[in-house]
Amino acid sequence: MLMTASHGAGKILAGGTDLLIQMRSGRVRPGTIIDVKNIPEMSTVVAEGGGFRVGAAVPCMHLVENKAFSAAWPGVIDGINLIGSIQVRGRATVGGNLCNASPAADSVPAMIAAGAIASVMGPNGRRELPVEEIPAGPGKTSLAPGEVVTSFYLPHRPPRSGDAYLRFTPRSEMDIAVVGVGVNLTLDENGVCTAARVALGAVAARAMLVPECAAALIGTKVDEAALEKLAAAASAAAQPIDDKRGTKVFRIKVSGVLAKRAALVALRRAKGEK
Amino acid sequence: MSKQHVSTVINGNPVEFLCQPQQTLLDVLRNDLNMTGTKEGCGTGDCGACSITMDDRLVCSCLVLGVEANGKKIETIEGMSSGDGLHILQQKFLEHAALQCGICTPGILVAARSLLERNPDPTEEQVRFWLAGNLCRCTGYNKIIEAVLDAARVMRGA
Amino acid sequence: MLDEVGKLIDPPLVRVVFTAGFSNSYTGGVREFQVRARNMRGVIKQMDDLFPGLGEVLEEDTNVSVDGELHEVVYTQPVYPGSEIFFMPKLEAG
Amino acid sequence: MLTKTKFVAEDLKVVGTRPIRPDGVPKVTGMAQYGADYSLPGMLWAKILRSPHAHARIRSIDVSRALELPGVKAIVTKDDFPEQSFDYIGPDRVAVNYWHMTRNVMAREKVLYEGHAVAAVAATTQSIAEQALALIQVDYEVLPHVIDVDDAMRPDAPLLFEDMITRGMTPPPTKPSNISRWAEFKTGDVDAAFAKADAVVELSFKTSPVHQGYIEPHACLARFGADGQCEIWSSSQGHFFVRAYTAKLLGMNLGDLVVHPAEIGGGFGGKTVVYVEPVAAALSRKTGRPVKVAMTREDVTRATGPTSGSSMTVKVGATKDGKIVAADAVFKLQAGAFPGSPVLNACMCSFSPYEIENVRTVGYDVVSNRPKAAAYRAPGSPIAAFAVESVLDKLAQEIGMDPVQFRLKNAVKAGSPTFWGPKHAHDGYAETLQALMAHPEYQKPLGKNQGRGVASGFWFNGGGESTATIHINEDGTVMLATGSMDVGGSRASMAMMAAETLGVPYETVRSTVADTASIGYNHVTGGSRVTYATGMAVIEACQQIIKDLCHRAALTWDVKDEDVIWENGHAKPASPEVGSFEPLSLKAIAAKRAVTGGPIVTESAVNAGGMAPGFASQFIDVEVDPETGAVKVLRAVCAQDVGKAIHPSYCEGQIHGGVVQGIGWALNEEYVYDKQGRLENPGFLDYRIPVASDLPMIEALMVEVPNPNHPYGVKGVGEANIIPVMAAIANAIERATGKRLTQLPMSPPRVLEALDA
Repeated sequence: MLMTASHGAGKILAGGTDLLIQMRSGRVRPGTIIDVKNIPEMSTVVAEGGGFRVGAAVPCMHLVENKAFSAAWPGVIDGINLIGSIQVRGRATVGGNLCNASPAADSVPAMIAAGAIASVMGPNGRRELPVEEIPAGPGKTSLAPGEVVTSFYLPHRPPRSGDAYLRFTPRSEMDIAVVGVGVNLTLDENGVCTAARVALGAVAARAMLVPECAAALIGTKVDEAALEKLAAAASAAAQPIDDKRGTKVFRIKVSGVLAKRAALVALRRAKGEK
Repeated sequence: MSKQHVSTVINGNPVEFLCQPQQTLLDVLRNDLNMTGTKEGCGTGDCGACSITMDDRLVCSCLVLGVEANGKKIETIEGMSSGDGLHILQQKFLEHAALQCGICTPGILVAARSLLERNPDPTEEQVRFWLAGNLCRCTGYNKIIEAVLDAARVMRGA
Repeated sequence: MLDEVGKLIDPPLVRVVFTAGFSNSYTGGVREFQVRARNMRGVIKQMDDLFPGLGEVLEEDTNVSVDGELHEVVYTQPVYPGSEIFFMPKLEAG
Repeated sequence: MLTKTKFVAEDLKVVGTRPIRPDGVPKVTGMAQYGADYSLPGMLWAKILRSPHAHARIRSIDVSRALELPGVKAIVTKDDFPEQSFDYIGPDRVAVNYWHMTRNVMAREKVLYEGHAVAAVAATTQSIAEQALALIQVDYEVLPHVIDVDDAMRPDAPLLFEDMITRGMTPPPTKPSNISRWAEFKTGDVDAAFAKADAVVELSFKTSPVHQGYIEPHACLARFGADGQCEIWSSSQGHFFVRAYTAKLLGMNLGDLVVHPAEIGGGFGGKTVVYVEPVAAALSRKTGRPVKVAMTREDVTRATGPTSGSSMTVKVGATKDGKIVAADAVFKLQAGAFPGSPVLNACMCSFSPYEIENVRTVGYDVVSNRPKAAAYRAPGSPIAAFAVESVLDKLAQEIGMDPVQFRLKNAVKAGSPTFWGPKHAHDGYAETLQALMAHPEYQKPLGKNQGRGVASGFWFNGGGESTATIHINEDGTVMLATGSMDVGGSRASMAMMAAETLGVPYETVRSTVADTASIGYNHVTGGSRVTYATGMAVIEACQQIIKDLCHRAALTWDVKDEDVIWENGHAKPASPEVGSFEPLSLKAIAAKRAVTGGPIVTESAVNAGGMAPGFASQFIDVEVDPETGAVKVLRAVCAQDVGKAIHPSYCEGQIHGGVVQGIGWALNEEYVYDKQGRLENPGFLDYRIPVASDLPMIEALMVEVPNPNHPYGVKGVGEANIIPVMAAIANAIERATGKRLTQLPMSPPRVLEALDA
């Protein structure tokens, strides 16, 4: 209601680690700032139907320190743990990371790979949609005016499942992804991949689910041949630009390299190896 | 915009202030409360010189609005040494010459204390990754890492 | 200067050298000179007599090395028989 | 003059130990005040309006609407600064030109880089000042711009100064250009010598400009009184040059301006320039109220002087037994908006570690639409060394010699000639190479995709004018003050040298930095000169105090002055014949100061000479990820001749800091400009300086070859350490991958491109 009342000049304040930088540079001049950190649904992590209901305004460090969630979704935690620095992660939230809609957001590829479903409240009630449908381009989301992402639902994990997120950055920390890859896969008892989701970040106008990458893994034992096909599919799917952080050629190649490496980490985790 | 009233606790002392809604907590600390120990290096959360803890959570005060401090417990560098003596970390930073110009030191000390509260026995790599958010241009980090590890040893009584 | 028996003896002969670039602009390309002086003041005065105005440049714009030891230009800096007095662009740094 | 005391290392009690610095507690408790930490009642806030264009003529500036905004108290533009005459004052290589300087502080006819200051507003609050900036209308005539040094030298390049004729060429060129200066240093016959070489390597290099990266943005507070007297609190690398430049730009007598040294949050050469002080003073003069100016990080990256970007070609020839016979180099350095890159330093330092008969180095100082270049740690030498040390590495490979042995065979020593000036008078280079070879890791083989690179560097180290004052307190404690701004612990080293010379405990010496009204002139803190030159002033002051103390003891004992000597903190009879008097401590003499003549004080000044150069040699191990081009530094072993380490911890700290700055310069730091010449990465996020998790522990090897011209053997330490780093990493990458990179930074996209080529 507050959002609609502010006629589009309203801005949601969760962690604020992107919003305050944009306000300081004058890129954004909000009429009203709406602090959502005290709304229960948005600020808690609860088990629900075998999966997890994660509040959109839960600070990253809160999630990283949640033992159950970290055990279930190590890949999502990989992504969250690369946002900014310890200080930034003390404030930044997964909801903010998604709705700021930077193509290079670190938690988004892992959340997409995990198959997370976003719950959105707006003037005409609540609706659910997969996370990958929310980013619409650099700084733009598909949300209607007045709509707010309140929480995410991460589904139950079948046995022998593993997820992972890797990114390329020139520095080991305090950096923005030049390339980001999230992989989530499930194996059957013979080690054959029965389900997979692969998402790329920072190599297109928005983070994206890449079905061709999943197809390269499903039905295989995620062997060298499958990994080569996965790498080729990732490089093919990438439509990067040259910008101050990386070149097109570099992003296309490294998308493939990281897809392979992330798949191997997810594979190890699916097999229960550390 | 009219100022908002905020009541908070800073370094154990109840503090009330008025601030503009868009005013950052860093700006309030330095320019309204004259607590200039917390430094501004960038204003965009990229250097860590303005690190404080809010409800024991390590954050950049340049990325927190003054109004968000309402009802919170803030700890800054000025609160790190109790009346009679320096905190072990402050003492070790001096002993190891872990600072040269010292502009990054307040932020790093607050961050290091926050680390040791969570992990009393960190490895070198854990210290390096925890402090990755605090930029230093003078020391090359060597002596900072050594001082934090040494302080951790003493605090563990090892 | 008086020797032990009080006889005025000539100041020692010293070698004055400039860098190629410096000599092109100030001493008509000649890089080496022989002058008689007891200290830097004497050297500068002799060179200024040969090239009027050069003294000011030597005092303001150069460092000098006496037998390889680098110095600021100070009048009282002693020079010794056969010393190599090398004037060069002032060494400054950030 | 300084009486030369031959120091003997063994009997030093304080020098060489690691005491806690006297100014440490305020810095670890947040009490220390830096440039932005000062405030005064009635203070106004100032913001600076900066040009959005890289190159434009200013037709007009309309401040009327901004002045009407409630809370705005004054606005200054170029009209508030007197015109300056156009001449180069002072030494050729670092001449100051006030005509340029006033334009760099506040644009006059043209803006010459994005971020160039055009106007400044003083208002009662920061937000009002900010809003006022948006109300100032500047009518720009946008001009084509040029940034890269090679582009700026093209005949059709847009000219920053329509009348600039290259200096240093005889005969001078007829056509104006962006080349402000040409210089050549040569010895022997280079072209003939190449014929005698068995192996010749010639490579071209390009390096990006890089910023000093100090964490504290420039800031100051100025208070101009109605009586024309002004005080400034500013963080800089020398409050005396701040006073000199500010007074000149405002047309004031030096005596009317007092500059107080705030603590400085890093400088590395970048704070030897005035940006905000003249603006704050001009606004304070106009409003009669204190004015604070503080730059943002974006201002610092966009509008303050980095060191030059460069384009270089180096050609070296050697015989197969490893003797370098010929060296020829061209260095083209970006000066930025106004003339004054460190190109002469680059030309002189390039081959200085090596004894070569035939050498020619040519330098070009080239202006371009970027902030005026400022000093950055041994300015010019690291740029030249990246090229020279890479070529020497390739040459050593071609004649099949170990890179350290190859350098050792040509290493200069005391007596070796230089190609730019007098012969060397000091050893120290070979010793740094021997330290590397003695290191246990040097011979150890490395793994897959790993490589070890070797490189060396030379730096002059500075001397110059310094002043120190000492007064003995009534209780015998010592008040020591110098005029040298202390960035990295020099208050500690000064106190140590004083305590050693006076023979008193270190804790009884209080060491401070005095403002410009309280002490004689001090040259800038830079050029690795403070411990050397200001140290000499401190020691001379101590010797004068000792003479006074002996005189007072002589009075007390009714003996002649020369019958009294000073030994570990006490006046003693020179010999038994003088008398069997109890030695008098400093404390005892101080207690009787009134009857023996009054307060015990002295001020002594030096124009220090006899400084020895700084040599550094390093080997760096890296691992290259073949699939992403990422370079990880595994080990950095850095030997440097420190003469005699007064405070070893701070010497090590200088080496650690310089090497890590070099690693950032080598791998990640660069400016990214868009088509309009606007900076795309003005903050600490995308201008990537190394973070703690990027680095191993740096190993500093302090090689001590004492300098006989200094009572404690001191040599400058601050700068030589950054010089070899970029070349050492380039050489390591070549050993790891077989690819020779010749462009800085060696970022992952560039390494990957080379790997896939």
